[in-house]
Amino acid sequence: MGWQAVDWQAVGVSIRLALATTAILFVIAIPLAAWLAFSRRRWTVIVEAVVALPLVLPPTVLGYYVLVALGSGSPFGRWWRDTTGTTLAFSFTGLLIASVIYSLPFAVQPLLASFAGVDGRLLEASAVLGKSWGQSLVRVVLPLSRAGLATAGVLTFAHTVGEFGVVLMVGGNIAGETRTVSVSVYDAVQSFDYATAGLTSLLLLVFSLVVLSATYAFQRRGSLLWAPR
Amino acid sequence: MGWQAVDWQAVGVSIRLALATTAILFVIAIPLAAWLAFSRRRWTVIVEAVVALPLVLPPTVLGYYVLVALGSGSPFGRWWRDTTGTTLAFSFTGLLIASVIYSLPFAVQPLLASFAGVDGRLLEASAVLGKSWGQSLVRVVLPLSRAGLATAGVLTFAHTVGEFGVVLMVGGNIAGETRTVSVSVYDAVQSFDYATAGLTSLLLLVFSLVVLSATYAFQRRGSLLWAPR
Amino acid sequence: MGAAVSVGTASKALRLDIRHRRVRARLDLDLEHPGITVLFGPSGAGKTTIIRCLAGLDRISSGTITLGPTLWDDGGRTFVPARRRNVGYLFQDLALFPHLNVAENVGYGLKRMPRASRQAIIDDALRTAEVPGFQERIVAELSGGEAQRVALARAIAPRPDVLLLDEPLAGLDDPTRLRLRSELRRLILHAGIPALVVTHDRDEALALADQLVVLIDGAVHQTGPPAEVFDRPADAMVARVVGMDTISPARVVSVDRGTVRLRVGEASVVADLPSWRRHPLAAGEAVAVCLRGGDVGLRADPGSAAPPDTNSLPAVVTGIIEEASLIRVQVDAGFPLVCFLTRRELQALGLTGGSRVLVLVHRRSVHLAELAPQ
Amino acid sequence: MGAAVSVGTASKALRLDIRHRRVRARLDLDLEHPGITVLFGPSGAGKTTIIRCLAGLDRISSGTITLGPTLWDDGGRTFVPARRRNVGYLFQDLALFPHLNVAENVGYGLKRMPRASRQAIIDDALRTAEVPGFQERIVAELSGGEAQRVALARAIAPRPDVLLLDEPLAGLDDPTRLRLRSELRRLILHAGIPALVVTHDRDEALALADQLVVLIDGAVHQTGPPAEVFDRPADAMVARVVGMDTISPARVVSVDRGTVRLRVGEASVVADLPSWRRHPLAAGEAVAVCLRGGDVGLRADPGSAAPPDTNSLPAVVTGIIEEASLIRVQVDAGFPLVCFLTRRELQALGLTGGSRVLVLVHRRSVHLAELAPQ
Amino acid sequence: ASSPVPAAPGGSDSAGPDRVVRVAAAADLKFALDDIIDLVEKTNPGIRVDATYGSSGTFLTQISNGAPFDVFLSADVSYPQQLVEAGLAEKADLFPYAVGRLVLWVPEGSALDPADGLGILASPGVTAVAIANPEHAPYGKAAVAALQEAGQYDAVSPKLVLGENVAQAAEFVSSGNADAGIVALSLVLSDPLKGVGRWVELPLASYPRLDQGGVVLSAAQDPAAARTVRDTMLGPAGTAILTAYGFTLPGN
Ligand SMILES: Nc1ncnc2c1ncn2[C@@H]1O[C@H](COP(=O)(O)OP(=O)(O)OP(=O)(O)O)[C@@H](O)[C@H]1O
Ligand SMILES: Nc1ncnc2c1ncn2[C@@H]1O[C@H](COP(=O)(O)OP(=O)(O)OP(=O)(O)O)[C@@H](O)[C@H]1O
Ligand SMILES: [Mg+2]
Ligand SMILES: [Mg+2]
Repeated sequence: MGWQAVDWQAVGVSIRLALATTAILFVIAIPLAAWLAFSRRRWTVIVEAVVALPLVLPPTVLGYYVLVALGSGSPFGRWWRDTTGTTLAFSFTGLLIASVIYSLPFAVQPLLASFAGVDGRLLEASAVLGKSWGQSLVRVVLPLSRAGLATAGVLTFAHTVGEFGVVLMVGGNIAGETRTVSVSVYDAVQSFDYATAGLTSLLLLVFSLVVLSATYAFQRRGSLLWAPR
Repeated sequence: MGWQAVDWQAVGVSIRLALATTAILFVIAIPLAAWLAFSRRRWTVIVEAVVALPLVLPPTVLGYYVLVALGSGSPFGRWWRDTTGTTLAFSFTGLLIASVIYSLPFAVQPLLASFAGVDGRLLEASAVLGKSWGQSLVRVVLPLSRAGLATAGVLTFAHTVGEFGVVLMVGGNIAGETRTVSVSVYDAVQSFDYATAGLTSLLLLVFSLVVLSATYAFQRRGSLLWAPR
Repeated sequence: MGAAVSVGTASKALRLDIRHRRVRARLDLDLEHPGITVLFGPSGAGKTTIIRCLAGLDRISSGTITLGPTLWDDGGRTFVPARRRNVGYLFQDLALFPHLNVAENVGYGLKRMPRASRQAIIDDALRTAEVPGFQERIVAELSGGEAQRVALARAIAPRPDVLLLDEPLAGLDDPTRLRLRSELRRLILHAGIPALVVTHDRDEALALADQLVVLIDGAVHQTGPPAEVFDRPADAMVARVVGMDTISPARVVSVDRGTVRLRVGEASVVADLPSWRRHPLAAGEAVAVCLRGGDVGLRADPGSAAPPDTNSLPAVVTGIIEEASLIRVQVDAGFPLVCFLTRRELQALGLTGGSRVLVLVHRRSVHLAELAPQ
Repeated sequence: MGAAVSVGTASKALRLDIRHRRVRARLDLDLEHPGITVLFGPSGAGKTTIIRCLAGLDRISSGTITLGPTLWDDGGRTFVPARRRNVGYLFQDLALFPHLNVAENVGYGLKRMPRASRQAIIDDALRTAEVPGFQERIVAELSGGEAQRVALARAIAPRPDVLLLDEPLAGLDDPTRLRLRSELRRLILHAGIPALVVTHDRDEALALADQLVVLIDGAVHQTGPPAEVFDRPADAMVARVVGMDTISPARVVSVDRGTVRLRVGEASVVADLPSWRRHPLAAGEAVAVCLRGGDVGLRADPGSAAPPDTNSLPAVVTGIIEEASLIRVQVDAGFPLVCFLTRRELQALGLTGGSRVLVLVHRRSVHLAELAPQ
Repeated sequence: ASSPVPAAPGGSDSAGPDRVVRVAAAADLKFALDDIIDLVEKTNPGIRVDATYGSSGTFLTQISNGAPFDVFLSADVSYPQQLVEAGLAEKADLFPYAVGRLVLWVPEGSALDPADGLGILASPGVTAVAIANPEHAPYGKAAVAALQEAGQYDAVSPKLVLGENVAQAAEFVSSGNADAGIVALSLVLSDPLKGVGRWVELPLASYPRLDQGGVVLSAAQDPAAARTVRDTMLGPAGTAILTAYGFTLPGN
């Protein structure tokens, strides 16, 4: 067994999926986390807890519910089918929806912790200088939350790469479309092909090591500039 | 099907496992994250990346490697069996080891982001006042990182409750010992017993909602005291 | 001004009448006529609290803040947020953005504009604040004083409707402060931006203010032109904060043809009858006698005759304290009394602790204030 | 003292000879004899940099810091960490712990001890810093000045071997500062803790210092008792920071029997020959003439005769600035010159801008300093 | 080697039996085995059977690494054989117990008629066909073989969606996401799925025999009790239950 046994197509799907999930989650999670961090309304606590819920459901179970929600049995699934003529389940789009739901807490939680740590006086300074909420978020909170952004990105990306319970359930393991590298490693293990499983895992490890090191190095370099002396 | 169909024994195992994992991970992750946050050595970047690795491996694959490492085939597994007379794999202890490895990044990452946000001058003040590294950690860094501690605790706890890939592989789904509630929900789904799966999931959701809300409420109340005005 | 559009009247007065925390104050700022109002008071008086409310950083508990006809805050439902008030604010603890360099900090509040004019405004503001050439510097690497000046530049750059400066010159060294003090006044007047400056430094208050508001323990004790407030503090507490060097309780003995005779401690002192008091003085009334150290003269020869209209009190020197620009001499003249001498004078008098001297105070230099705030 | 145990010698001197950032300075502190050394210099001089190195918060680039025989830092491998140096440090930006209340902040540096004595020490420190009764207050709710005093209390409470105070009284209002200044000196001396106090305030430097170190642009320009430094600044830059009110370049015309004749601008001035100069003066040499405003007298009558040994220079008044405790009069006497008057004197002279006056300066009040640092 | 078993949990009734048999069983046995266990426990008071259902491949891995099971009922007879070769079980303890059967299954409301055979899968209205993953699931391999036998594989393979196991393939159909599935007869006969769809069995000859075999492991704590379970399953009452749930007996 050698490198040709590695399912490169699945590697490609995984990377596409992880990148897309991370990108979408940044768009969703940043405003959500900012609202949770800075709003004083009491029921933010409830929302925070709801956001954390995908964590406690076993992936297969979550996957099952997503599958049912996307399926022709659900109003949403029927509507989608009638409008687009395609099914969401067993498609890359469906997988993406599931991944976004599943990884939401991994993006929101670190951002929340990080945003909450930004010195409130800097937000006051920004407000007095005429900046709206959103402008302050972009120009003050985000740059000062680089550690949190890096953590959120890394957790989301890595978690999406490693996820296979939901993917298996919603994706249907279709080569080139919904077979991710984690599913292919799982399949290899299931068929006792430990050599390929090991090799692919190694590949995942090295790849992640490079991505993570780069992310952290970037984040660290930046932070040194205003690090406590 | 009703409440009697819920596998209460598995619920108990899950809660014990999640509590033990969270407790152990706090002990491991706090010093580790502190070292990563405050050390200036270059290779902390590598360590950071290594810590994040359990994320990118599919749980079943990770579970497989842990199983092989703990199992009767490995030197460590044999040594353990010869010394203690028990096997690590397929026992609660083995499950705990696997959970700790698997959830390590969920504890370390939020702590790291949170610690890095603590004002360095406060650490200087603590040092000048004669406190050692560890004392500063306990008396300054931790109290100022409540948001990060809560996030780490919540992510670890919830993730351990929801995890099932590693648990299934390392634990072997033995009732009362290694069958967790997530595995039992998985079993219910696999046997098309959607009523029980739904009921148990609901239970998980409600329980988590309560725990999470309480955690966040606690954290929020505390933080208001020194919140930016 | 965003939501705060004036309707019907051209007069632009910023009026504040609030209760918040320890503060219960009323204050008017005329934004039509640029000028500097100094909010002067001791530490903990509530100065920062007041300008935070003005800037929209704190919501008041009750009362109103209005700009012309526009209600900014009524402690209830109405609240114009900070970003719509177009005020320039200098934070007491600066609050510079640590992730931006100096130029980016100063340019932060500027609206969209071409790069070149933006650059020009930033350079201008930095030059005005006497930190030219600091554009590319990192905030963490500024010294305390440099950071202060950068924060000042940041507040000024967007040309706000009103400047709120919280201790703008604290933390600067003397020559820089001296230079910036007149520079700041010139700059504010030149820019035509009305300013409310918080300070606890007397020289600063005097040098900067067109109008002085004395705040003590959350309450406004006196308002007026700085010279008037410093010369004629309304009560003993104001006298203390404006630096009357001697403040002693006294009792009116008699009122007579434009003068007042008082008993101060063991001594008898005559003062001009103050024409500007709210109510006439009556014998037996308790007042505070206030003297400025620079208005008190000393004679080494206790027997010599006093000039006309001048109190002459025999006294003993109890302390001589050398300060940078003058000498502070403490004497006991029946009550404790402080006198300032130049070195020149001290040398001529040849005083030491225990020397017997004659204290000379002109009647018009004896200021009478209320013992307690009215 | 932890790792820093003295061996062999009883002398406990803290010696610093470093290069770090802009600073290249050498400084000795005798920790055997408690007393206050003031590190005095303008903003950005490097004062904070020096005491950070002393406290172990920054590592020096090269040089050495030693306590007696123990090396604290050599810019290389040796480095005694901050927590083992047993210094008390007041941060310029305070760095109070936001999650602890005032009492917990002040008690933070205390070693294990019974609750009651701990409480007593905290109460004591707070009383000393003039914030008694603040024990339960939350740090975020302190005013600027209150926070400063709490930080001071925190530095003092553990009774360190040496106190390093970065601008301990900046940000306080005048009366409080005045009170705390003498209180601080008394307290430091009473506690027997040697202290290095950083300040840019002249009065503070004078009032606090036993020994004054003038730091400008990273270099030590002069060291000595404060009165000496203030009276006899070594060079023009020191003269400026110690507040010589007039500093003018001059050229020596002749040296003669204990006096020096100088050409200053358009005027001719005679000075006592300074005995303490490092090298004799020669004709043609360039020096700086320094005068203190309080040593300069004015006569309204330009024709009157001058007292003996006194320069008398005809001049024109160019400006009159009223400050809180005195009047600053600027004149042109062939070179620009500043004179301080009390109100009393100003009134007697009846000066206005453009008045012709006679400036009187005793020969011994004309201080000669180097033009550039040696 | 005898591997000590972790202490057995107390169970719900503390005065209960102390002879526990742990059975690792293929997921498709779930419904049949539950009935057989009732039978075992009723006829042999003192014996309790703990069944764990899952993927046979996973069980093989786990047992190879010391999992404390007494009996392994695999979906594929080759797995127990591997355990014998690895010395974890005696050849004599190996037993076939059933042959799995494959059905073509469509949801209840579907316009397709399974009676028309695998050819219906090629029709354009069908977009997703669920089978178990042929890489490692025996039912998946069989389904592919059946498709090839019917000459439909090339037409259908782009529409295939793969379940982790045959139960997940059935889920794809029952949740309405797949239009049809090739799944185990035992599943479509089970209580929860009985009315969910219409099915027709595929000819046994059209795919390789799904021989399901089991083994009593050498490490079994109570080999006698373990063999009791095996014997009950292979006895007349046991085989009747298996047949009712759609398994063909190995002899046939
Ligand atoms: N957030 C707060 N909550 C409650 N009390 C506060 C808060 N902030 C300040 N205070 C108290 O209100 C009083 C006024 O505080 P403020 O900061 O306005 O004083 P200040 O006049 O600015 O003093 P300084 O010159 O020392 O800065 C002080 O006694 C202070 O302790
Ligand atoms: N971390 C740093 N890196 C590089 N330069 C710095 C750093 N911190 C300060 N400086 C520079 O070193 C010089 C001395 O700074 P320092 O803070 O010691 O001044 P200071 O004498 O304490 O002034 P101030 O009275 O304004 O606080 C300044 O020019 C400052 O810009
Ligand atoms: Mg204030
Ligand atoms: Mg400094």
